[in-house]
Amino acid sequence: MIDLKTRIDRFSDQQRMIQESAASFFSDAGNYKRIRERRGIAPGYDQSVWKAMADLGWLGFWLPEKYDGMGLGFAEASLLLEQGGRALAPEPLISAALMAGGAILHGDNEGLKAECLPRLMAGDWKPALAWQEAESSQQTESSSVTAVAQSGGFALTGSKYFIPAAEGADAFVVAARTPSGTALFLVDKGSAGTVIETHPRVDGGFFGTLKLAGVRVSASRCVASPGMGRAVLDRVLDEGRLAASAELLGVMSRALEISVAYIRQREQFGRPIGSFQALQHRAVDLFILVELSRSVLAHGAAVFDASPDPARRAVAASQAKARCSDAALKVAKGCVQLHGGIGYTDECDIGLFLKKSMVLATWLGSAAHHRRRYGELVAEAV
Amino acid sequence: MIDLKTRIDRFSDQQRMIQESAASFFSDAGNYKRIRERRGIAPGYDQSVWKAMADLGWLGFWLPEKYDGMGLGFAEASLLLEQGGRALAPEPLISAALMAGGAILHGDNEGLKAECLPRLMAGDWKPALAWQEAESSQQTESSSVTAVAQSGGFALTGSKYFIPAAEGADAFVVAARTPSGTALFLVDKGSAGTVIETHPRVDGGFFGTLKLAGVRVSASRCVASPGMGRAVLDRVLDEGRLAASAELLGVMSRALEISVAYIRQREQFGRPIGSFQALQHRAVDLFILVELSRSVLAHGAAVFDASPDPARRAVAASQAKARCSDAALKVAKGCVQLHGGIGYTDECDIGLFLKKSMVLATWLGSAAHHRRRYGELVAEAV
Amino acid sequence: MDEQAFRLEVRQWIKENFPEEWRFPPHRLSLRQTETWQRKLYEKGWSAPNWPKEYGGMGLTAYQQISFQQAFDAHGINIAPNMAVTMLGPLLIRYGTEAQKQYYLPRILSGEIRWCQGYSEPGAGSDLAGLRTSAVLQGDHFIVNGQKIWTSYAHEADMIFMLVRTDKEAKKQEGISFLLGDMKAPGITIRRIKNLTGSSEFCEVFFDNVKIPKENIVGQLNQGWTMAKSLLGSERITIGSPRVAKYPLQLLGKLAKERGLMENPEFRAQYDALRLDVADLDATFVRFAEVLRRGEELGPEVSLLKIWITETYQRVTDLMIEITGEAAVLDEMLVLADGAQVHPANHYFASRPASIYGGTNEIQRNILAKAILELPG
Amino acid sequence: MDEQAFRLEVRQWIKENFPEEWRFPPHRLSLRQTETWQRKLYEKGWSAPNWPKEYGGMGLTAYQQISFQQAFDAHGINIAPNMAVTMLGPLLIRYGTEAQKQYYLPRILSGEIRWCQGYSEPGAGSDLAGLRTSAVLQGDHFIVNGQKIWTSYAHEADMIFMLVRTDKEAKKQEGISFLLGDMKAPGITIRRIKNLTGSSEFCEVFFDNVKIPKENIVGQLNQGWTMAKSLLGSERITIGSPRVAKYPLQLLGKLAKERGLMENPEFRAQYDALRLDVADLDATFVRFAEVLRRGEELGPEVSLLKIWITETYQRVTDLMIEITGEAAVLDEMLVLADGAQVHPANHYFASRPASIYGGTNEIQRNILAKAILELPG
Repeated sequence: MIDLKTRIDRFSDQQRMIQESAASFFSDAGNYKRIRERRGIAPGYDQSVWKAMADLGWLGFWLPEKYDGMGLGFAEASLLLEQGGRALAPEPLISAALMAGGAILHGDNEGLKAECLPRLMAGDWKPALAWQEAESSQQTESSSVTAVAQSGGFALTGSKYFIPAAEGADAFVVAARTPSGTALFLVDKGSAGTVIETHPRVDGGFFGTLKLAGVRVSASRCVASPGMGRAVLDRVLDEGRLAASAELLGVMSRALEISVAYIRQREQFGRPIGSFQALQHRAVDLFILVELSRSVLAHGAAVFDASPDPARRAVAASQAKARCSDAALKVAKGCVQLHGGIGYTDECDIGLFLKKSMVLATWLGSAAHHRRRYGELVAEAV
Repeated sequence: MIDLKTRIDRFSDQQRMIQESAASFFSDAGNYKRIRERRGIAPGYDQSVWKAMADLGWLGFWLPEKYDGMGLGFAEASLLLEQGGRALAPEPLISAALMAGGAILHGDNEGLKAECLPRLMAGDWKPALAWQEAESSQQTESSSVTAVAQSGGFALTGSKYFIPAAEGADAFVVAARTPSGTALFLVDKGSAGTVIETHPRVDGGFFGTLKLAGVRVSASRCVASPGMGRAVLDRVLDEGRLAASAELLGVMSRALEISVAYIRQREQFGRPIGSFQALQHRAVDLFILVELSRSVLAHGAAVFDASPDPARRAVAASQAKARCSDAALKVAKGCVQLHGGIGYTDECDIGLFLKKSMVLATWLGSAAHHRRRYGELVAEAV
Repeated sequence: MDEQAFRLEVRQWIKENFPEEWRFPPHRLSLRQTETWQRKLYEKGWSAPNWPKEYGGMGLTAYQQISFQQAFDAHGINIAPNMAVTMLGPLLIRYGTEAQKQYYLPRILSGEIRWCQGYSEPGAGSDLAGLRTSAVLQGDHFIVNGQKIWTSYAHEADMIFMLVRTDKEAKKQEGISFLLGDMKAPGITIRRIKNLTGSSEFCEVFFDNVKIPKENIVGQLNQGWTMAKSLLGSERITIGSPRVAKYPLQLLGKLAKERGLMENPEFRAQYDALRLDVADLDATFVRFAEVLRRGEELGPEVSLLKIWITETYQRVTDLMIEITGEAAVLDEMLVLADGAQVHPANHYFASRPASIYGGTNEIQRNILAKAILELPG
Repeated sequence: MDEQAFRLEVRQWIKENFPEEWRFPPHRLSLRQTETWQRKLYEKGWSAPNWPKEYGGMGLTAYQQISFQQAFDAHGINIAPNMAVTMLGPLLIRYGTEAQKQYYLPRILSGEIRWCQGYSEPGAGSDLAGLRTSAVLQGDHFIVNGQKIWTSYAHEADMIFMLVRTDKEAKKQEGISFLLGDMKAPGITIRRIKNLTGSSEFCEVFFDNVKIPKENIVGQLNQGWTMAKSLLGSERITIGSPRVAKYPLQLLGKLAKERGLMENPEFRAQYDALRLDVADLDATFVRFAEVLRRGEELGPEVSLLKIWITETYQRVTDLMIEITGEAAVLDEMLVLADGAQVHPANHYFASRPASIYGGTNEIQRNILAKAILELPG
């Protein structure tokens, strides 16, 4: 199978380098055997791989150089994330580093930035972002979780759901409602009044629920001041959506490669099944979805790199997440079908891709959600 | 192509007879050349064919024997109508006879029944049903067309749209709002205060608009008394939907036959294009839609023949119309594609099937409308 | 008894007899797991709705079988189909010796002998006629060597009905026979295959010089393919049964109701379309089942049921995943208000191979194209 | 000039110069019909956005071409594409002799010579290389005999660029040449073909001993297939241009707005999905157009644009028909509030052959399967 990316797209030297080093890193980290073995085991990823990523500076791929980060543009970062997707890497680069870390970066607490960001980059400390208050909701104005002012700080009460990498997190960036609007707070793991429940996911990872019962947070642990939280959340969520789209692209493109290779060699009726026109056309339809996803991601990265304007980024993020979520599920399902019976067995790698696609496609808003959001955001040309 | 109807279904002697005589009648009436030649010429169908149908007693296929009708069950009638669909026959068997005539039959004016039904059956007089008040609306409680009581009668005002075979109709059965609910009135063609506009349709037929400006109708021309009109309309509309489904089945099954025959003989790359798996599978998908339609129609006819219960009939009519409308459009479009470039030319018959499908699929409620209606009518088993 | 009364009786009896804790189960239950219930059905005379009365079946018409089955579905009964009832029984009735009928049919009904099916092989999936498991007649026994795959519940079965190659020289289809083997026979090894839902209904079965008595052949030597085809017909009508999609559709409805989606026009458009897809399949199923009731055989046309229902089933689980949001990717049961348990992801996974088993849907479309549309090869 | 300023200039200029009565026309307008406008474009230097500046083109980048085109679409300009600009020009620039470039390129730009394209034949549609129209060199002329079909606007054209068979003995692809012929030459007969919309853009062109001067060959004798393929590439990127679906999408939006459907969630789900299908194609188109801008050729991968946009286009017109209700089956213009006219049925019809022209979508999928996915034959 010819890679259209190498066939028609052109990359800078830096981009090629990032791509190659990521590909080789993930292949060194172990093949799908590693993924298989870690399934269902807390925290849902390899601490050693995380550390190795830190050594390469990747945990700060999104951080500006003034914080010693790599300060990659999204065009470059998405190449890195795509490789992670191809490898089905479970490490929480997006949720912990880009999103939870990003919330600290884009907040207004310089003290916390100085304290947390270097530790995060070093791989010694991991935050998780606890923002979601209801299933299928992408609402960033906190409502059910409240922060009530108390002497020198706040008391947080309520529950946050679907937190990736909650197991293994050292602290939570929690969004909560104050009378002046949403604020973000840093709540350390094990703080009095917190309970963490973890729920196993089909891909072998976990979602956490964080329950807060009057949890005391001092004012100095306020990541983003009241009223500012929503904008910070919107920013990191849209960045997360674009990043998740890049991972999805990696997942689907690798799934298709594996499947095309399979139908080239699997024989029935005395010939490779990939010689049957019906399977060829099915594979082509999946290929088209992969390439649309690649295009939309490139477009999204260009928009993000051109401007921090939240309105333009929201459109680009929804466009990318809508296509990549939809395409990844269709591609993964189609690939299972291309594999025939063996595709339904746990022994066959293709199922890992389906499960990963489901998780990423659903997380941060489904395709349907983002089509709706795009529809609301973009005035018709009519 | 093997006909699944003859392969797995079984028919009574009477059913076989009806089927065969209808097939031979429509083939005698002229092939698609006749359809082609009548396109765009008022009234949109052949008066001579209509007369010939009358001679066979078909105009009363739906009329009970006490009115000298054939009194066919829907299981039988749908076989007749299916043949009409296969022939793309434009004669208004459904709209004029079954529906407008049926409105008179199911109304409460015995005088009108005695006066009109024999003339209708004889082919000497044709009514049209004027009930629809807005595009895409299947509302049977009249609202914008009103009947105001006047000495010894009513004055009708308002407009009715999308009346099939309005050209050529001798009278209109008009639904209008009275203070006691919807009533039906018989308005003769050319009555003072009426204007008929005709609009050409893509299939070469016409839809009429009937404009009424204080049209005087005597009480003796009231087809269904105030308050009764809606139930009569609902009945004939659901009968019309089932009947239109039968026609749609005929249209799509013949379109598929023609197309399968075409791809068997058309050669490209030195072999019949019907030997390519992609086209085979496309044809199979259309075949499945045809057979689903046939099943749902048989089911609907059985429901109608078992009971006059409007609630059960409404469900069966919507189920049939939803499937047959959707299937016919998909089949006709797919058949155009199977024909390649030639399918887009006016010279090729397949386009006639697409156009007929569009008209029948849209008339009396689209697939989407009837899926919605079915959803509202049938309580979930949950 | 009129149909309405019978329907009510069935519902009532199920309600009184089916163990409450098995309703809407997280995974499909096996026949072994539900032995007490199978026994009750047997004692009631309800083991084999599709068999003629003379063989202890209920002799129901097609319509009646469907409405009978609906009562089970509606009650949240989800038990693996008894393939000995749906497939082996009708085949024995038609092709079996008197002795085979006398011995096996009552034991199928009573559940005394549980069966599994040995058709597919690693190299013979869609190309079933390419099977290579061999049976060589030596004295009074066939000696069987080879491997079967996708054998559901082999680990719970007493016997296997299977296709074997008895003539290696003949053309693919002409050297195949149909045997009944004892699963406890020496030389049989079973390996369970874990699937995407984490359960292991499927097995691989290995045969290493396994002896099967020669009287355990059904039909004539080397004539197994004809029967296999007829059996595939029955299998396709089983796989094509509307219930395949009805059960998940019902769960979809429950999930949607809890999520307040019944008034959401976007959801309703999809949901009602699916309900009609299933209802229309019902109407189609009736036409096909009528053929069987008339005592005739179904031909290649049955493939259309299989295609339609399996693809509908997949659309149902697609929508189920979509409306369940993040909870859809949890490997956990969702407990609904009425106590029913749903694992949306597992339904989603389980629907995937539906378009593969019993001949992939591509194969089914090839069959229809050639045998019904008579398109050239 | 920066892009934003240029965009504004374009919009302004179109607004001031495009005849109001031609906006959102009932049928696509032809180049001849819009001659005055073509002239204005030429004088402005805007005839050929895709050509290099040295040949009188605008030398726009891919991004710029798209945004340039958008301004036209948004204004409701619907004119048949100038295939001499999109296809012939780039081919002449690459393969033409100096004399051909000097003579034809300026005349393409100015519109002095209008062109049609002679590729397909009744027996050579998808199998284009099977073409049989022959050209035999006799002295200074080729003598052409045969028939072309689907030649758009042949009746309005001054010249034709065409593929002919110049070696009957060679393998299919190796005996084809590329000629430029005069449509007024003796021996040419044109028959217009009415299509489902009732209009007759397409023609059949019959050649009966038609003389074409031998210097009118482009490229080498019998080397036409290479160029044809490259041309097919350009054709596919033209057919794959997002505007194919954008214009009807815009009309769909107008219709929906008038029908109050913008707040209808069921409609919106479909409409927004279509908008994204087009937006994502935009993003994909940019990647492909970049290749051309780099001066490289597009290969078989361009088929994906063609498949996606034509099938999106059909989904747009499907929805257009659905929301227009009974009015959708009238053979009449609907006049919208802003004066735009729409004939939904004709858009529906016109979208059907989109998946056929320029190689059916089945052929495009075969190409991708073999050339890109490298699946076996």
